[in-house]
Amino acid sequence: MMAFLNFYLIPGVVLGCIYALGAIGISLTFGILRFSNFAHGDTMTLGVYITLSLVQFSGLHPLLVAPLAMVLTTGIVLGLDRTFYKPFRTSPAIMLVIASFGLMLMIRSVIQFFWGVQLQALQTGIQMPLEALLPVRFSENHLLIIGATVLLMMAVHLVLTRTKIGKAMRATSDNPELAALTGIDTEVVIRATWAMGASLAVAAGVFLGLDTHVETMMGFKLLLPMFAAAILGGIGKPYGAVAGGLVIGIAEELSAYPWIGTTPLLSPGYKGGVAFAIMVAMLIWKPQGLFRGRQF
Amino acid sequence: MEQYYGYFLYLLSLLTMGGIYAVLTLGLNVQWGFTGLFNAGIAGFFAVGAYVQAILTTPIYARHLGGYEWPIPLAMLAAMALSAVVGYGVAKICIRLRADYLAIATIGIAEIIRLVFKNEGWATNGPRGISQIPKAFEDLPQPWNTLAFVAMVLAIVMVIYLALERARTAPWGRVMTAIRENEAAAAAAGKNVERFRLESFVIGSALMGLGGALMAQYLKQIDPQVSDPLTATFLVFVMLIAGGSANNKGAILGAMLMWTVWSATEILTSRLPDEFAIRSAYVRIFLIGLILQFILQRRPQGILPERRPKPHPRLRGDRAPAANTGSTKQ
Amino acid sequence: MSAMLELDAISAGYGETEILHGIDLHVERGEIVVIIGPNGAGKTTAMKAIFGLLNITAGAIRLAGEEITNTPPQQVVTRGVAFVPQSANVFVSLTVEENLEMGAYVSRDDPAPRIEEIFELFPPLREKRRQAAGLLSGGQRQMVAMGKALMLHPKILLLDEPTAGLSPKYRSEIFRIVQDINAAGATILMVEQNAKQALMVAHRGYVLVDGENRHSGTGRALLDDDEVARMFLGASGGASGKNDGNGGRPA
Amino acid sequence: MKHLITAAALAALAATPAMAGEIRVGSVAGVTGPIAELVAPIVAGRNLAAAHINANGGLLDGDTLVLVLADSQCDPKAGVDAGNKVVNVEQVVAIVGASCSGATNGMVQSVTIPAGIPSVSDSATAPSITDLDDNNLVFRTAPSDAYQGAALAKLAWEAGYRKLAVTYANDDYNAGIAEVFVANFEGLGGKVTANQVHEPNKASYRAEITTLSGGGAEALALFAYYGGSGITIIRNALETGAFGKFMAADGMFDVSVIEQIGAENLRGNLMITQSASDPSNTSYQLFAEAYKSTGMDPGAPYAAHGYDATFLIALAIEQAGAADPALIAAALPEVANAPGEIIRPGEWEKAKALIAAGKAVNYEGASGSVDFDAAGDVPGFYSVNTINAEGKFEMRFLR
Repeated sequence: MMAFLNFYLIPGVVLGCIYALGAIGISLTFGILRFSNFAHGDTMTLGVYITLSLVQFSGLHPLLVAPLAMVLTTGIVLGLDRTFYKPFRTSPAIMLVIASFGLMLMIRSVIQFFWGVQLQALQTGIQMPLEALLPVRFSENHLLIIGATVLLMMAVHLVLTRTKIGKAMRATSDNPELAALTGIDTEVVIRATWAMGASLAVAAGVFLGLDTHVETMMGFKLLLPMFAAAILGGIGKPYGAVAGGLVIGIAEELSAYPWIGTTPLLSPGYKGGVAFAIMVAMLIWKPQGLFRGRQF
Repeated sequence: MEQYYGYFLYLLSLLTMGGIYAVLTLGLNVQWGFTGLFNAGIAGFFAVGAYVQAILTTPIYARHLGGYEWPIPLAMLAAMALSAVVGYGVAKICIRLRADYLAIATIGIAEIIRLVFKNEGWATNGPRGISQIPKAFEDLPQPWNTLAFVAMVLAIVMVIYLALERARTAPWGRVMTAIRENEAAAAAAGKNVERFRLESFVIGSALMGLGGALMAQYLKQIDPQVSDPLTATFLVFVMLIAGGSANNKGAILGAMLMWTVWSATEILTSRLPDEFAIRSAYVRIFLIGLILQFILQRRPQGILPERRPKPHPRLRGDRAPAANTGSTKQ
Repeated sequence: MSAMLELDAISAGYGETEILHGIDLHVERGEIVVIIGPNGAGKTTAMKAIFGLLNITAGAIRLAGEEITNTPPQQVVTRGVAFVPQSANVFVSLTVEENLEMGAYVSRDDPAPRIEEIFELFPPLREKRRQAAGLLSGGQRQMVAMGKALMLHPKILLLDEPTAGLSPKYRSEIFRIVQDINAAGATILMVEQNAKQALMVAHRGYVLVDGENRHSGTGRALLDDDEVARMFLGASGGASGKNDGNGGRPA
Repeated sequence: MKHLITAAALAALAATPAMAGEIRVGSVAGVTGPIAELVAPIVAGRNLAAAHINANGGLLDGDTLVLVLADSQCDPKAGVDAGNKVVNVEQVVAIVGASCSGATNGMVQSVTIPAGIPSVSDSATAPSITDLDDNNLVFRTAPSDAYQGAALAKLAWEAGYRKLAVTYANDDYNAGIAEVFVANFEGLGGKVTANQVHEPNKASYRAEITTLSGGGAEALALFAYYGGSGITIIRNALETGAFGKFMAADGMFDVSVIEQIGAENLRGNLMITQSASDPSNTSYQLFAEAYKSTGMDPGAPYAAHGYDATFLIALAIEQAGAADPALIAAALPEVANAPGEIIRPGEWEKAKALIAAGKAVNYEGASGSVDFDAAGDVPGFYSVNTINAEGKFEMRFLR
C-alpha cells in the first residue's frame, strides 16, 4: 500500500501538476483564440531556458527567478502574437494552427541555436525523501512543486473570478461573439490569455526541469499529454484543465501498477499511449469534457 | 557534365519525394480540402500503408513478420485496403466530431498506432524497423531504375489527380463542397452527411496508405521514426495549405514545392561558415518556419486558390437563406 | 431634435451577397419600434448592420445625430447602443451577477448599484445571482440578457426576437418587461416573429420584405392593415414570404 | 512565390561542383531530431579529423578535405534525402554517417549503394547493417551492438552480479543492445529478474522502477540514452531507494550523468561500458589531447569513432590516389587493416609520406584498431568506466 502511494500515486500527482499548469494555457487559447496552439510546448521550453540563464547569472534558486522568466516569456509571446497570430484573427482556425506549427519550429530552433542541444540542469544532485514524513516519501522538490502548483491555481482562480479581466476571459471563452457585442475588448482579453498561459507554462516547465533536467525538446514532449488534459477537462475550462492534467498524470503512472498479478497492467512501452487513449475515449463518449467545455 | 548529371539525379529525388508527398496531400485534400475533415493523424494511415507494404514484400527475416514476398503492386493495393479499413474504423467512431476535436482525436490515434508499431516487435521488429524492402524497378541499371520509379510515382499522382478531378466536378464532389460550406443545408437537401463524410475519410485514408507504401519502397527501410508527426502529418498540412486547399493541382504543387524548400534549404545553410557547422541545421528549421509564416500571411488561400465547381442544383436554392444565419428560424 | 437612431438608405450584406437593399428606418427617443417580416427578409441583418457587425456598402446610420456607420461593435457599445442577440445571449458559465457585470465592461464605475437596480426590474434574478446563467430557464436567461444590455443605461436597446422559443406564458412576460423597461426610459428597437403581440406593444412598426421597406406605420395602423394582416397575422406567417413586389404599398 | 523558386534555384547553383583543390566528403548526422545532444560531439570528432588532415598537407596534391554536413534527423526519410543531397548535389566521393541505424539503413540502401559511394558509419550499431547486400561499400567504425551487450554481460558476471533487473528505452539502439545483454547474461548463468521496456522522454519512471525492483535484483542494467530517460531513471531509482547500483552501455556515457546526479551518489555504484580503445593506448591519448580543443569531452559516445571514420576515408583517398569512389571503397580495408606501418590519430603527414612511397599503412584508431572484416564491420573493443575520487569517469580497458 505504501509502495502504491509512494511510487505510483505521488509521482502521478507531481506529473499531473505539471500537465495541469501547462494545460491551462492550451485550454484558454483554445477557448479564447479558438485554435490548438502547437507552439505551447516550445513556449514552455523557452521559459525554462530563460530561467536557466537567470539562474546561471544570479545564482539564485530557480523558483526565485522563475517569476522574472514568466514576465520575459510573456513579453516574447505577446510580440509573437502580434507578428504571427494577429493577422489571422478572423481567419479559419486552421491558419492559426499552421502558424503555431511554424512558430513551434522557429522557437525551438532559436533555443537550439543559442543554448545548444546539450542537457542542462536547473539543480544538480538527487533529493532523498524528507525524513520527517517517512514512510511517505516526499522529496523537497516534490513538496515545492505541489505547493507552488496549489498557490498558482489559487492565483488563477482569483484572477478568473475576482478581476474584471479574468471574468472577461471566462466570458470570451464562453462565447466570443457575445463578448464582442457586450463591448469586451477582445484584444485585451487575448493579451491576458497569452500572459496567463505563458506564465503557467513557464512554471510547469521549471517544475519539470527541477524534477528532471533541461533540454530543448522538453516542452514538445509534453505537448500531446497537455492537449489530452485540456480536452479531458473541457475546452476553455481552466479548472477542467487542472482536473484533466491530474487525471492524466496519475493515470499514466498507475497504468504501470501491477493491478493483476505482479507484472505492470500495461507494458510501460505503451505509457505514452495512456493519455491519448483517455483523450480519444473522452472525445468519443463525452466530447464536452469533464467540465462541460465548449463543443464544436 | 558530371555535376549536371548529379543535379538531374537530385531533381529526380525531389520529384520522387515530392510525388510521394503529393499522394499524401491529395489524400488529405479529399478529407480536408473537399469535405473539411481536419484529420491530423495522417502519420497513422501512412504508417499502416508503409508497414503493410514492408511486411508483405520483404523476404523472410527472423525479427519481424514477413516472408510472404507478395508482388509489389499487389502489396500496394493491400496497403491501401488496410489503411482504408483502419480509416473506416477511425471514421466510424470519430467522424461526428467537429474540426479541432477531430484533429486532436486523430493525432491521438496516430500516436497510438505508432506505439503499436514500436512495441509489437514480433511483427515489426520494434524500433529497429524493417530493412531491405523491395522497391519497384530496382533491378534496372542506374539511372533507369530511378527514372522508372519516378515515372511510376508521378503516374500514380496523375491517375489520382484525374480521378479526384472527376470526383470533384461530379455530383459527389459538389455534395462534399456543400457539406463543407454548410452542413445544415446539405442535410436539409436530403444528403446523408455522415455517410458522405465517412466515404471521404476512407478514400483519403486509402491514399495516405498508398503514400506510405510508396515511401517504404523508396526508402527501403522503415521504422517508427518514419511516421514522426512532424514530417508525416504537419508537413503534409503545410504542403496542402501552401499549395491551395481544395485545389488538386494546388495539392500537388504544394507537395513538390514545400518538399523542395524542406530539402534544398539545407544546401543553402550548409554553406554557412564553419563555426555554424552544426548550428546551421537549426537555422534551416527556423527558415522553414519563417517561409511557412510568409506563405500564410501573403498567400493565405494557397498558391492556387480553390476553383469552385458549379453548385449542386438541388442545393443552390437552399444556400442563400441559410447563409443568413440568425435571421431565420428553420 | 434628431431621431435617436436613424438608418438612411442602408445597403449591407455578408461578403458579396447583399441582403439589405436601401433600408430606411428611424427610432425616436422613448419609442418601442418593431421590425417584422418573413424569413430571410433581412431583419437580423439590419440589427447587425447597426451594430457594426457587417459591412455597410451604402447609406448612413446615425445615433442621436452622430454618424456610426461601420463603427466596430465595441465603440458602438461605448456610444450607448446595446444589443441582445436572439440566441446564445448570456455567458452560460458565468453567474447571473457576473453576466450583469460584463454588461458594464466598458465602464470604469462600480457596477454594484446598477446591478441592484436591474434586480429590481427582474426580481427572479436576485435569488439566482450566484447561479451559472446556463442553468436558468429560457425566460430567466432572456431576463439576464436584457439586464446585461441595460447595465449602462443605453440610449437604445436592440432586441433580436426576444421571445423566440419561449412558451406563451414567458412570451407575454417578456413583452410586459419590454414595456416596463421602455416605461423606465429605454428606447427599444426589436425584431419579432410574433408580429401581433409585438405590434400591440410597439409604438411604431416596419415591415421588411426581401431586404426592402414594405410597410411602416404605428403599431395600431399596421395591425389594422389588411395586407399586413394577410401576410403576418394570419394562419401562416412565414409561408407568405413568396409574396412579390406588387403586393401594394399603403396608398 | 517566384522568389521562393528563385531562392531554391540559387541554392542549387550555390552548390557549385567541387572547386579545384577541394575534395568533398559527406558528413551526414542526426543534427536535429531525437538524439541531437549525442550527435554534436560526434560531428566535432569528424571536423577535428578534417582539420588535422588539412593542416598537415591536405589530400593528394594539397587538396582540401571539405566535410559537407547534412541532417539525417535520425529518420530514414531525412537520411535518404540527406544522402541524395551530398551525393548528387555536393558530389561527395564518400560519406561519414548517417548517425542512427534507421537513417543509415535508408541512406545506404536507397542512395549510396546504388550510386557506388562508400560510406563509413561512426555510430550506427544495428546488426541489420551487417546483413546488407552492400557491394562492399558500407563500413562502420562503430561495432555492431551484438558485441557490447556481450561485453557488458561478461563484465556483470565477473563483477559478481547474479541477479539483475533490465530496462531499456524503446529505440533502435537500446532495444538491440538489451536483447544481446539478456541473452548473454542468462547464458553465463545469471538470472534476469525483470526485463522491461520503457518509453523514453517521460518525466517520471518511479512506477516502472518499482515494478522492476520487485524480484530482488542486485543491480539495474539500464540501456537508455542519458538525455532521453537514463538520467531520470537513475535519479528516480536512487530517490526511491529501489536500486543503488547500475550498469549501463555507452548511450549513458556522458559527464552530464555525473553532473546531474552527483559523483558522491554514483561512486562505486555505476559501471558504463563504452566502445573505445584502451585509454592507456597511444592512439586514444593522441586523439583525446587534440579533441580537448573542441571544448567537449573526448570520451563522449562515438566521438572517437567519428574521428576514425573521417581519418580512414582520407587515408583511403590518399591510398587510392584519386577522388574516385570505387577506388576509395577498395582502399578502405587496405588502410584500416594489417599489414602495414601503424598510423595513429593526427599522424597524417607520416601516413601521406608512407603512401606516397608505396608503403602499406595500418590505421590504429582512437576507438580501437578499426580492422574491417568482410562485412565492413569492426570488432568491438570496450572499456568500462567508473567514477573516481575526483568525481570524474575513470576508464579501464576490457581485455
